[in-house]
Amino acid sequence: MNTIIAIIPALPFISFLILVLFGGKLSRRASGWIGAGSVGIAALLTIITGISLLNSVTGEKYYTIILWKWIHAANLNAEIAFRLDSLSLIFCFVITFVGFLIHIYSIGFMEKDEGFTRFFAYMNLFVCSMLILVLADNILLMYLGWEGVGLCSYLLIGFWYKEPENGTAARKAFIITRIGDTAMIIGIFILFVSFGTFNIQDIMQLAQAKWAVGSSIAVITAALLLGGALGKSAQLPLQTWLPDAMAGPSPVSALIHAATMVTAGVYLIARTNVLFSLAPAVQTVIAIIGALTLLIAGFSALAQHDLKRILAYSTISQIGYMFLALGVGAYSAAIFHFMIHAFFKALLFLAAGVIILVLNEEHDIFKMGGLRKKMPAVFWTFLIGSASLSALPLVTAGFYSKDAILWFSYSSINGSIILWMAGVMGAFLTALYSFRMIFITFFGKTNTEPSFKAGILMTAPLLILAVLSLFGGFVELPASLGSVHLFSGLVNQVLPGVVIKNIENMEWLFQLISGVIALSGIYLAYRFYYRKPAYMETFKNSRLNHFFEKGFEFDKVYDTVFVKPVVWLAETDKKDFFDQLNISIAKLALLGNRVMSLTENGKLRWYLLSFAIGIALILTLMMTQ
Amino acid sequence: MILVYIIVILLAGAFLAWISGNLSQVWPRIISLITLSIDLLLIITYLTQPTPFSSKWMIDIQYDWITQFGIGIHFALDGLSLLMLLLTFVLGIISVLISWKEINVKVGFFHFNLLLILAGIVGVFLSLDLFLFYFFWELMLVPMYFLIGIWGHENRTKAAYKFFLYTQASGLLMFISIIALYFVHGNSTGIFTFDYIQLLGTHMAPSTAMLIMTGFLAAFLVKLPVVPLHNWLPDAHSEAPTAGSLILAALLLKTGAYGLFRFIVPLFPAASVTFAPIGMALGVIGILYGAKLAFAQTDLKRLIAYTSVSHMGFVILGIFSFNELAYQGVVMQMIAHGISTGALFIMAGQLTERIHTRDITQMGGLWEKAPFMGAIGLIFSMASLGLPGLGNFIAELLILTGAFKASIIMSVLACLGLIAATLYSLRIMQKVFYGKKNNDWKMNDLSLREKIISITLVIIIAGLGFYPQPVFDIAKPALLKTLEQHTDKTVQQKEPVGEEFKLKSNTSLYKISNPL
Amino acid sequence: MLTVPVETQILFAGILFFIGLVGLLVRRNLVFMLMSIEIMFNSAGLVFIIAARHWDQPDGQVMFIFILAVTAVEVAIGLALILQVYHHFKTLDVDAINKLKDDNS
Amino acid sequence: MAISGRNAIHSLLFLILSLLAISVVFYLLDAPFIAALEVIIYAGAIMVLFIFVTMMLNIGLEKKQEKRWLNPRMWIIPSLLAAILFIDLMLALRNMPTTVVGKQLILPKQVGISLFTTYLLAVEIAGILLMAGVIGAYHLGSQKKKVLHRFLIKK
Repeated sequence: MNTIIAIIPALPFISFLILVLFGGKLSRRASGWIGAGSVGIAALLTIITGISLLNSVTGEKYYTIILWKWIHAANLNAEIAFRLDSLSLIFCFVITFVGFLIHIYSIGFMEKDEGFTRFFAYMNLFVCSMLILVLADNILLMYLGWEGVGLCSYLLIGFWYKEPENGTAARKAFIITRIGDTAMIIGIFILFVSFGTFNIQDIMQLAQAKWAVGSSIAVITAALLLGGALGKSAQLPLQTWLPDAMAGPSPVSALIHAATMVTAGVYLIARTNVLFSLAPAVQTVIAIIGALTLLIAGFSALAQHDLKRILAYSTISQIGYMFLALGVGAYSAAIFHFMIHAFFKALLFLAAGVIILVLNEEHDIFKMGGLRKKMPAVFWTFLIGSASLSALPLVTAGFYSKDAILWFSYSSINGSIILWMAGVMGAFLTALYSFRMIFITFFGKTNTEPSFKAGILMTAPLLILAVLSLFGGFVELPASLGSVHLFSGLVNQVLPGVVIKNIENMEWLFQLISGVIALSGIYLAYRFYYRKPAYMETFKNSRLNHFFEKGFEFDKVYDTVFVKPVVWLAETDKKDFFDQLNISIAKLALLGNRVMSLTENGKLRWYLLSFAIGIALILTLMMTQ
Repeated sequence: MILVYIIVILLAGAFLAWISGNLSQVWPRIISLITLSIDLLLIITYLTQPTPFSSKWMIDIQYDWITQFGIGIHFALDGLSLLMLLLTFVLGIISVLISWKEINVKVGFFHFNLLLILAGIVGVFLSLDLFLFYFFWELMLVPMYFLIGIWGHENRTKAAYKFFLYTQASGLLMFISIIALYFVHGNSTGIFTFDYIQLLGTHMAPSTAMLIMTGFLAAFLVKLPVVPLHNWLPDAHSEAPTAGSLILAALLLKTGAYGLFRFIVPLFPAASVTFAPIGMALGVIGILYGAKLAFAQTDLKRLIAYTSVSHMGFVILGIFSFNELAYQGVVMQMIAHGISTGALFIMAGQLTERIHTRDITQMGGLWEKAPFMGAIGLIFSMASLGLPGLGNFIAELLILTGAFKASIIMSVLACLGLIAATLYSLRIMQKVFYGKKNNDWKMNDLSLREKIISITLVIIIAGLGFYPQPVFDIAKPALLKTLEQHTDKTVQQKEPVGEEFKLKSNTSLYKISNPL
Repeated sequence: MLTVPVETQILFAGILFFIGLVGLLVRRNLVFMLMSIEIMFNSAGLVFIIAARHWDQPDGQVMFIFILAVTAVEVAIGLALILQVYHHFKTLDVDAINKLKDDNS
Repeated sequence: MAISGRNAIHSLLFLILSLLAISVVFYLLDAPFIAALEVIIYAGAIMVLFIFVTMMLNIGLEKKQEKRWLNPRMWIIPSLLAAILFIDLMLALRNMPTTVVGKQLILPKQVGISLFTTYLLAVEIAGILLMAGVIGAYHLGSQKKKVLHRFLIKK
């Protein structure tokens, strides 16, 4: 079993190499299937490993393998080593399985694109990096995966490189996440300097042993790591790149910017939970950031009219939920929501991809409409995804995962009523914008005719994901509704369970409230966007709407506060003033030359005169002494 | 003897290439290729022998030269110089290959100069006699001057002149220092010698040491280059022919770093520690300022040149951190920077060859025309921004970690350089390969020869990123030897503030932490 | 025979010298300049003679003879040069003959 | 008058007068041999050379040009300089200790003896110098228009 976990990331990598080296010689079909197949096999292996991990009777609930010595310099040791425990297993499963579905979908989606092979190469590289990220045994290797996914994200956002905007978006994504990463690497330095190791498990043990709760070093380190997580997971204040990142192809948005990469921050925090529990202040900050992000992103999603941007803001908002859960210490709830979110958000993005594709690259939802009849399969799957997203009670997986977060945000020892209210507010917004999307896109009159019908390669993954979005939730049911704890049981092998306040168990009440809230959101969406669209027209033109649409103007603020000064700094002194300094020395010498050569005028009498003056001067000086 | 052979073969090859230049254009190329290959093979065969890496010097040979003045021919090889030699020959071969088509005038003389520079560089890496060292140090300059001045681009004369002035002036300062050291040592012990090993541990008054060190520093820091003295570099780089840029960036700059390692730190242990805060600050300034300027450039080769300034900032930062970790990082940085920046220069050269401009505002959308070149450019701009998995990351990681132990503030500031590196590296990709086509260039993708060059470099840089251990193993004894000089005289490092940082029992921790 | 003090004699030679100097500086005609130089030579010789007499040594006079030789050569060459210059420039104005000047500036 | 005159010939004649006067001074300074040499070589030979050249170049006719060149302002700085130097000289002489000197006639014989004993080498060198002067003057004077000296070749 141990070797298998090395094979899992190796498969997509091998496929990547094949596609890069022989991409030109392979047929499109072959390269597509190589790309998808490798991920498929990886998914299969993950499932096999997972089953064996679940069934393993020994006390050790993890597999680990050391491939080779990576860096052994002085006292710095890092291996290329993988470790699979239940947390990474869940991530691996989502990455490979959802990844596989998205690869299959992409074969259909990218069919006519000229960069077909390149696309699959990038996607495979991404899957590989992401697997390395979650499987890494030491934090350095994790950083490798971390940057690797960043690179792939950059490449894939800018996949259609001919449009300058795509390139700009890609660059923005890379730079913003890089800012977070730099904070993270500084945090890693502190960890290394303090503990002399990069191994995550050892760091956690040592941290527990050596650092006091709330000590400043723990807080600083946790905050720095959090910086990395914020950048990658597009949380406040580094969230601005994600909506722009929608410039990439839809499968990319589904895989990278919804299902996997953006949740790397969640993984990081869950993985290093010990550090965060040593820094309660940071944990509170995480919860607050999560709450704020989910609200801000929710409002922004409400005002977008680009289908993919709605989903992007929705992603930010949902990851906000995960952060909220992490902040209150409900790790299993966060991971659970991650998994369910991966299902339904991938589903939504893929469905949106189909819509956009068949409508000839039409992104504006107000130019769609009436698609329910035209593309029923997409409609139903999209509906399921939206329902799951807006946490329609009882029937959808999203309900269970989100409900757990909401409940813990109040009941956890770190929780509070304010966080809960923010969560509920967010849930309401979620329901509102998801069904706004549904009503505007699929109902009403048809504005644009679909150009062709999506093939089976594209619809099949949708169906599978739809099923998962509905029933994936049943692996973890709250105490009030059957009390199934398969998932949290698995996760809690590695993560601490949530510490509940000593209060009356009123979970059912909270569920009721959130259920009602979700339903009322849907109803309002129905009222405003379907029955009386005119009512919203006024809102649509308001300044507030514009403010929401621009994502609370973060971009503008950053532009003036950071981008412009940097550009200004770069533009001034372009010539490098040191150079000017040194040139000025040369110029001085030249000037000296000029002055001197003035005296050198070739006039004999002038020379004689200066000669005589010199003598007179010297003699006078001598005499007057 | 192998060391002497290496240099003699290079020199002989140089003259042969010159002479054969009269026969045809192809002969000099072949001769230089063969010469370099023989040298590379010599080194590799030496590597494959079971050699004692741990001993102080792997090879140490000494002949008398000018005995009256205590000048000898003293070559020695240790891990550090071995790595540098490998780098030199690999890049030497590549620079011959890339000029295969580019250089068409005075081919013989070109290769003569090329090999002479390489001989100078090799000599610098091997000499243990200060006089000999200086001789080789200057030997590099003149042919380089010709290389830029004859085969360069439009403003070549000025650039060559500037390059020569900077390096020559600083070299002279070093020479003064060498002579001063010679007399200081002679007066205190009665043995007048230029021999490095004997000069080690010369007792000097702190102020004297500082003065003499300044002379050495001047030469090395200009070569490196450190920020206020870096101006020759962008000019020289952008005007030189591709092979010239490659050698400048990949090898000539390394001689500066090598000098810091070999001479500054061991010869002036106390003075260098006094200088360390300034050195580190210079490094950080170099990193940030170089990055800032790189970001602003529109000339592709100038841009890359400034990235060199930025990357060399890491080297200085590492050297003045005085710990093994940082030193390993510096060695790694020297190699990785040699490869990655070299590759970027090669790419710039190939672009210039095709579209006859170096202005990135005129490029754009070239991926469509040359996807292979784009991929290579992508890999190396990623390397230059320090993407994990490529050699530069390992280097920067180790340097920053090492620097972190020495000074937190400097290290954190240097980390900002990582962000800045992202800015300029992506700018290369953005302006050159992405975006709309600004001009309808007629260009073709890389030829087979160019592909082979690029792929070799990619393999090396990725190899360094994933399996850098051999480099560490080879360099380790040499670095420890350098650090040894420190242990007696210096100072505990300024340990970072805060009790938590102090590793009281490093070893015991290590035992726990290593699950192996 | 002569009872004038040595200082006065030297002053006399000095006056002669300065007349030569002023002539040298003022005139622009090469011939005049050469003549001024002759005067200065003479005054220098005069000082030698004064010194010779002052210390009763023949060396001063020997020196004068040498000066005489040098003067003769100088005049010969100088005049030859003047001839050449006149042929070339058609003038004897020293200021016109500024070929020494660096053309670059 | 020798330096301020406008006519070259007149100036030269004044110069000869001055030389003769100096030769009288020599005589008074107990150096009759030198006085004789002065008259013979200076006033006789060298000045004749001057006059010869001046005549050859017809400089005597260029009075107007000389007048233009000799405007009064030209005199100021050189005279000032000369004055300063003269003052310096006086200052120098003032500090000199006045010594009584023996007055003895130095005969040509004494001069001749020291010339060919102590200063033999210098005499030979002077001879070589004269030789060089002769050759140089010949060389410069002879090639008039055919080949210019390379220093004078117009670029």
